[in-house]
Amino acid sequence: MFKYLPHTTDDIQKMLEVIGVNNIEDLFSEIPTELMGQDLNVPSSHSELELYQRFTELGAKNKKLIPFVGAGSYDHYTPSVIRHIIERQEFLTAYTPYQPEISQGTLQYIFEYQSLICELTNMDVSNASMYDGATATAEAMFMATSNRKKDKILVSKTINPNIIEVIKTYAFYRNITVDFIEEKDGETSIEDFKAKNSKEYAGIIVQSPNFYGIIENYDGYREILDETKGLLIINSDISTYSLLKTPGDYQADIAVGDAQALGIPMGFGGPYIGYMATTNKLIRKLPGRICGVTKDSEGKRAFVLTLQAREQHIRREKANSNICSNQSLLALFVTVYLAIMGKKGLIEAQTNSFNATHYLYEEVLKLDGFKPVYDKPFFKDCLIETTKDVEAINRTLLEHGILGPLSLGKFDVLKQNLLLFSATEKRTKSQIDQLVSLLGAL
Amino acid sequence: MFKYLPHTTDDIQKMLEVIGVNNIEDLFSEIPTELMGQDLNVPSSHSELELYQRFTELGAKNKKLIPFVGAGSYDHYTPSVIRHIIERQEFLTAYTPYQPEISQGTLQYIFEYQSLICELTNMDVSNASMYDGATATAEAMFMATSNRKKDKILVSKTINPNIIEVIKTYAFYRNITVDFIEEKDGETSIEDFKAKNSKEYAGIIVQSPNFYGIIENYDGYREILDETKGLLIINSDISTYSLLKTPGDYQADIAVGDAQALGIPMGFGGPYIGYMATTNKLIRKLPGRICGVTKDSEGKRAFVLTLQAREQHIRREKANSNICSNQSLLALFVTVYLAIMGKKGLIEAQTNSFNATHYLYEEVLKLDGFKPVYDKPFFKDCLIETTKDVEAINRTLLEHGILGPLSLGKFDVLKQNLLLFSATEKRTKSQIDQLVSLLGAL
Amino acid sequence: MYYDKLIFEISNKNRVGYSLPKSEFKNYTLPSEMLRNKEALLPEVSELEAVRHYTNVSFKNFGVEKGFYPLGSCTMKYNPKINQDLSNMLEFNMHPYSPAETTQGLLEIYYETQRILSELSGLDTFTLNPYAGAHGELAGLMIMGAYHMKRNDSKRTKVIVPDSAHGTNPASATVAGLTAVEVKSNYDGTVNIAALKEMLNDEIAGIMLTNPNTLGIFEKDILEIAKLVHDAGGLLYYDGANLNPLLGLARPGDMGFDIMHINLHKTFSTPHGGGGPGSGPVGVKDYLVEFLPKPVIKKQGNKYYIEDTNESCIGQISHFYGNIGVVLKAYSYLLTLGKENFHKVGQYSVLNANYIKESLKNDYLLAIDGICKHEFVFDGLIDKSQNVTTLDVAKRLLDYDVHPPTVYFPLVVHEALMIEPTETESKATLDSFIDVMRIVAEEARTNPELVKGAPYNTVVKRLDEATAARNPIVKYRDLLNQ
Amino acid sequence: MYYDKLIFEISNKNRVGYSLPKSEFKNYTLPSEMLRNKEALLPEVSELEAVRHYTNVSFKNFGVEKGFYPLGSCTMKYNPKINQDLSNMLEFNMHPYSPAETTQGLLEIYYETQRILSELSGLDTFTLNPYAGAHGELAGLMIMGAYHMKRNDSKRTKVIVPDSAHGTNPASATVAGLTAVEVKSNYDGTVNIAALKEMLNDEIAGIMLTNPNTLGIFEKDILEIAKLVHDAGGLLYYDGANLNPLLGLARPGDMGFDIMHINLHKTFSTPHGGGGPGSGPVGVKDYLVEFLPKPVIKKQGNKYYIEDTNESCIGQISHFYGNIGVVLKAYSYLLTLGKENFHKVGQYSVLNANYIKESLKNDYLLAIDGICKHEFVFDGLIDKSQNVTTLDVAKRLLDYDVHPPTVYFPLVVHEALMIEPTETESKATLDSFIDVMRIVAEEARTNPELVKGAPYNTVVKRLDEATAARNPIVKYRDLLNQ
Ligand SMILES: Cc1ncc(COP(=O)(O)O)c(C=O)c1O
Ligand SMILES: Cc1ncc(COP(=O)(O)O)c(C=O)c1O
Repeated sequence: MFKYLPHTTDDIQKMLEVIGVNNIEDLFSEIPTELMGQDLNVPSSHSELELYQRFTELGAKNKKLIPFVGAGSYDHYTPSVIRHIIERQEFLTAYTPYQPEISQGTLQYIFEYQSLICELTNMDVSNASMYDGATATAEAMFMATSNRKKDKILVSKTINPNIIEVIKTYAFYRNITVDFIEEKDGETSIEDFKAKNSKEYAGIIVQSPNFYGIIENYDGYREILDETKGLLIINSDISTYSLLKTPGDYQADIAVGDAQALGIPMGFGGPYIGYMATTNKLIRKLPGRICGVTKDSEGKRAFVLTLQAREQHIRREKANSNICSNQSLLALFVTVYLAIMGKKGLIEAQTNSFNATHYLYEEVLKLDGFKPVYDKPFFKDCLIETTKDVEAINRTLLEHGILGPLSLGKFDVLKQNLLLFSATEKRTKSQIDQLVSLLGAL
Repeated sequence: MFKYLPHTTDDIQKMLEVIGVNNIEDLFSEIPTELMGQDLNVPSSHSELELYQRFTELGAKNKKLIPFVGAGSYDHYTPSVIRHIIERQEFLTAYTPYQPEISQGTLQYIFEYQSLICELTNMDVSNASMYDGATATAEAMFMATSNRKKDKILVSKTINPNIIEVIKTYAFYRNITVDFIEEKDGETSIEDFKAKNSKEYAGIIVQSPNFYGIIENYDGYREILDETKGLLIINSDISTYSLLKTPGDYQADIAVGDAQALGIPMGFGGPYIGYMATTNKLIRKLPGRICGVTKDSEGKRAFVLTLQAREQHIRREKANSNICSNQSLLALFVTVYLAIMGKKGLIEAQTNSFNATHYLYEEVLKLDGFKPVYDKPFFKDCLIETTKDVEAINRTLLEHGILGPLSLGKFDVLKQNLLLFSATEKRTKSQIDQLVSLLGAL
Repeated sequence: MYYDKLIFEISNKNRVGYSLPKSEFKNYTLPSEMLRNKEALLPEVSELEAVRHYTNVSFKNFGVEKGFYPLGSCTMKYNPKINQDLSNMLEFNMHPYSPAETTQGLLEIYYETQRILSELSGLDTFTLNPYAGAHGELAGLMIMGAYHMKRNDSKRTKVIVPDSAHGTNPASATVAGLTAVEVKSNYDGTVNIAALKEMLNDEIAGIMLTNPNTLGIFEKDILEIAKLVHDAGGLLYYDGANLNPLLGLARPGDMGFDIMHINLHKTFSTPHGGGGPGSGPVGVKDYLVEFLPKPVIKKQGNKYYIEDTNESCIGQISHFYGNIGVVLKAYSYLLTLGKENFHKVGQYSVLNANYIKESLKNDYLLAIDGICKHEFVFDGLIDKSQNVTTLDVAKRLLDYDVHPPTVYFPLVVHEALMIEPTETESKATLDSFIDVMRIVAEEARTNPELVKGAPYNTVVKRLDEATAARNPIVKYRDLLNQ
Repeated sequence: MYYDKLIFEISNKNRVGYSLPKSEFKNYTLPSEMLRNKEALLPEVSELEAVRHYTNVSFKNFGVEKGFYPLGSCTMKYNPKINQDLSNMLEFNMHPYSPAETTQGLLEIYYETQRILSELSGLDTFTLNPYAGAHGELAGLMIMGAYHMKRNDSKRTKVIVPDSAHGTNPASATVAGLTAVEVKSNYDGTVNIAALKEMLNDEIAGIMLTNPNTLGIFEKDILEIAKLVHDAGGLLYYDGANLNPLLGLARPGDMGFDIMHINLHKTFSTPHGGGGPGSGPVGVKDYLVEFLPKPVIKKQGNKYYIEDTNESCIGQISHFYGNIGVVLKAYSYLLTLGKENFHKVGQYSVLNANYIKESLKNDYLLAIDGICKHEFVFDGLIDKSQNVTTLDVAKRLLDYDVHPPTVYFPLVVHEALMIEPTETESKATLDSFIDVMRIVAEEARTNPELVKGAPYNTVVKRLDEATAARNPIVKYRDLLNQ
């Protein structure tokens, strides 16, 4: 007997009788025998004690590090209550809210989530979540090309290279041409944009704070795009809208990105959550699920999935997106995060991260062998050039339990000596001072 | 503003107005001013991050050890689901079930708990829990002296010395005389019992498996006590009743002890849970809460606290026990433990512990410098005498991350070289082999 | 649908919900006469069945995270999640016999918790060994007894306990071998000084007070009372089960109390768990420290150690060192509150009680007029013409998803409704409670039968408690044998 | 009482629920034109208010641990707690850019999970990067496309998808730049071989099949189909969202499939979370390994490393390495099941489905007769005289605390009621479901209006979905502006 399988031999016997077969094998008689009975090279069943043992060993093979890198995954503080709430079985083990009468819990938090995303981005409507910021951006591209009926898109080179990679993959197979806007002094070049923009393009995708952490300015973009009827798609780490100008302020058409920085653990890259918000005009082009308010037959306020005619389970091959399961529990995570942190706490966490990163920047630049790359306002990533041996830097830091900066050499061999640092509100002054003194001693 | 205190200045102002005072201080005007306003030397408020930091540092000041000692605290396996269930706010944050209509959850698990305790002990009725096995035993003494209207009790010397200490403390202040029955070959001496027993005594308290792990035999005790109308009180680690003869089998009057060994973490000694069960005859003498079955006004089966007239909140100074809060959540713990482990799992865990301890015993005795103390059947504690330096033994083991045996020198200087070992189902053969080889190398 | 099954009723022969590693040892045997002869009727369920069962059982409970829980004398404040998380850290799961050098973290927490409690209460040293409030009372009264015995003053066996005291007070006195004697109270439950003076003599071991008392009234003559009792050779015991009202504001030690206990599961927010585990630390003044129960956790230099050889102590009252798991949570809470917030706990808990009291005193009969502390008592409805009792009111509140106040305690108030909102509740919550209480009062006037028939929205309706007591069915086998 | 508040509606200016350490840094500034100009309307609540709010919101949901959840195609099996605990271990919370030498544990889990999936499925290598089933389909179809492109066979742009397929199948084809074409099915949803033969030509990139199909029927001619498609130059894609029925018994790889995805959030028991996060690993045969999306986790000797420079791969489809947190849970589940139990999952899930099917086929219209696999479809009630629809039946089940089956899918069955009990449910649970289904069928006969008016016992009654779609209110501000 096995703890997850309740049937006793007696149960099985009685059930087989009702079915009218002699043994379980009879239930598989149509399967060609040559397909059955492979011997599998798989581990044998682990009891809980053995499982704890195994995971403890595996855990010990990782090394805890204090990160001084962000680049799409930020070590922000996670309020303790979140796990307790999202692990309530009521939320954790429910399926997509297809039966609204017994899914008001899920539907309500989705509604709250959508409201919060709209507040932060200053947009009209948000969906119930996307996989991650990168795939959400690719989906935004599809939204734009489909809405504008164009098969070309402009993408700024200052976007996080991983996001660009995903955009390229999605574009390639769907026969969409991606053309790039050059960067200038660490920002998207508006001149290049003006030069390249044309009616052939469905719009432009930009990111701010961009990959280098630099806060870009999109004044004038709306006007440029209006001339060609192109859409403005702004990607951002949503947490930065606690302080920074929003897509709504820039009259963007689509706001998109990752919400990991709202307290979601780094978790080796996932699960995170992509968000996506747009204008009322484009609501019927928005992929994924949308929750709306309605009333029940007694007039009570209630929530339902709405505008489902957009989705794959109804439109099938005519759907513009294939997304089905998304990151619902992370939408709850983010919602509880914003409830707990609230208006003040979100700003405080991001301000502290901003200040910590700037302190780090100032202190590192005081050292020999480190100099600034761009002279632009940045948020919580910052780029520093070094004349020192990058491998040696990161090796030394690792020895001290520190995950050092990301060398842009990962994406461009010519940029080996450009280092992308980050510090969140979890980094103390003494940790930063230690980092600086280690760098100084090299 | 502080996260646990919701009042804004505005709230406070409005509330003060309703109350009709000017400021909060006015609510304390009757308190002599010389009592107010002490400057306290207490830590300042910790944010969650600082709190994690502090507890992480404190945790690092403990050293994880593999225990080879029991002696009242056993390192048994805890099924993973228990914590998830007992931490549901519905259970965790509720008070004593004084309003049964909204406390059927608590009441039902108490009823299940009582049923399980009765099954394991073979007794008629159990209460809803006591603090720990030691205090439960002292309370059993009170039950006996009160029921028998005697102020003397017999206590076997083979009982765990900590339990004896608690019995003595409780007895002393309530003017009860404790007389001891000698041990013989590691067991309660029935001869000494026969010799000392008389009508002056309310009964006898014994323990099996006793402090040395030895399984005692109480055949004949009932008859001896019947002559003097004394009560038979048997203390035991309840987990051992999975296999061993029960208090009911011995026609005991009170079964009492600790249920920690039902998967409750060692937790540096608590919270554990004392259990207490008795016969129908003595039900009205049982301290603590008792849950019973009843019906609601519509005829539905339901649960209530019953026979409350025994308790302190009604009887006040005439109550025989002052217990109020007990270990309710641990009663749920034990109930879920027994549900998960079930008939088979409980026996398997205890059998494995029994076998592991016997293997350890056999292997250690093969070493030079170690010899048996008593030749009696034991359960999951075992006593071994050594000619080696006990301090050196434990120091060496500690260096290898092992918590070695308990030297009985802790309780009796003459017994310095008697070592009490234990192994549970969590101890692997390779761990025991390592222990043995370390002992052998000394 | 009403979930009515017992775990035994979903059990099925041979089903399992556990997993264990395969045994690596040979089977040793026991003499068969040592084995149990009747198989225990234990559940046999799969893991899902167990989880689903207890989840459904949980739905039948009301917890603090569902709604307002103004249960007087019980201090049902919010129990922060982080305390739970920290107390579950594996680093704290040590065997109690681990040597002190391997448990410095745990010992430091024990030591620091008692030290902070000392600061907050004005007593000099605490033991955290007692498992609950009543257990603390017992230990505290043993200390009182030991003190007099040591002074060869052992005819002091009487303890003065007011009639408004919690039931554990007189019961603890009895269990500690003392005799509880009642002192007359003033109308507001405070001690009648004249009556007290008359009682004080050389048989008095001491007095047990709750201050503010269970009616929520602060004993304003406390300094005089302390002097009187001390002058008569007695000691003062403070029932600090609930320390909320004076936290960070005034200290029992400064009032003249010699011994006290605190319920960590009230003031310091460790969850009640449906009736425990609690923790009832006992604090004493310097001259009583020697009597604290062993083992005692001490500090020397930077090292912590356990002492269990103290001769003059009252002895041992617990197997090990108390409910350490509860202490961990309380320590976490103490650090979170911190110097900046302790006094606000006192202030806001009192503010909240007074706000409710003033808002409802036109519908419910105030037992005692004037400012209360963290809780107060109504003597039922003002309008008693419809014979709607406190029990009826309580049951009707259930229909509005409010946990009722404590009822029929303290005993000195006939139709007592004892309300303690705690400081963690917002004005909005209090307002909605006030609304509900007013609605119920109105219902009692206009539709008394409705209130008397309540509750209606609960999973079970009013219960027949009398039959349960007459014919106790206290285990599953009793049901089988019916 | 119905809890109807939004977090915004309990918010109160200046209240806080968070705590942060005091900042140790000076304030740096930003040019004001970079700052947002409109304050976001975010909640301001205390920690208790937040916790109580979401606890009350949770009460409005139905989870697997409350009751039976036979939602067809969704595999709502028990989600073991231990998987949750292990995945929460802090040791796994690493930054994704931590060097491989510091993340060997995580990389080993990734690698081992894909290896076990390979064994179970008969495909050679898996990527765990896809975030969900549909994402896996997309990646898998990109691989199909890349394969043909590499062979300069790029006119192959059509994918054959049966009409009974899950909606994501044709949608994924479109998103992958392919064209979905439908193949005629036999009455039982299996592929009509003759029709297939006719469709196969040099424009066919491949075929997507679910086997057993969504009607629960195993494609018994699968070996022939595979040969036909392969001979025609196409590839076979297996929608293994649900691998339950054949787990440990028969393998898609052995049937001739070249590419597949698996939903860890179905077969491997990671919780659905109200609609994600999932994980949709994609497996391929050896000759397609080069196309797997980067980054790829590889093993050399005893060391694991990350490769992200592979030229021929389809590119990157995720920012990092997929939903690792979900993979951790699945790995735990895989180890728990182990060699001894995989095939029992297959057997019992099929046993359970057939047991329900046989027990209810006199009341509900069986879409296809005969043995099914892990799920099957009824075409509504047999007795349609009262016009009680599948939707009515589903809503009435809510009153009996059963989660309804999937309704109106697959589309090929008009009144589809798709039932998937899973292997973790006991006979007792199935029996009580069967009872309830029979009662509802009886009600439909004798009191059809009762069923049509259901549900009655839920927190809200039937909803007006049409108005919601006509006039979408999709955020709190819309409510404020109403
Ligand atoms: C005033 C007072 N004293 C003592 C106690 C007893 O505390 P415990 O239940 O922890 O034993 C309580 C709580 O019930 C109380 O409210
Ligand atoms: C057969 C089938 N294929 C594909 C999917 C899509 O999986 P996901 O929701 O994870 O994208 C599902 C689940 O909804 C399914 O049941």
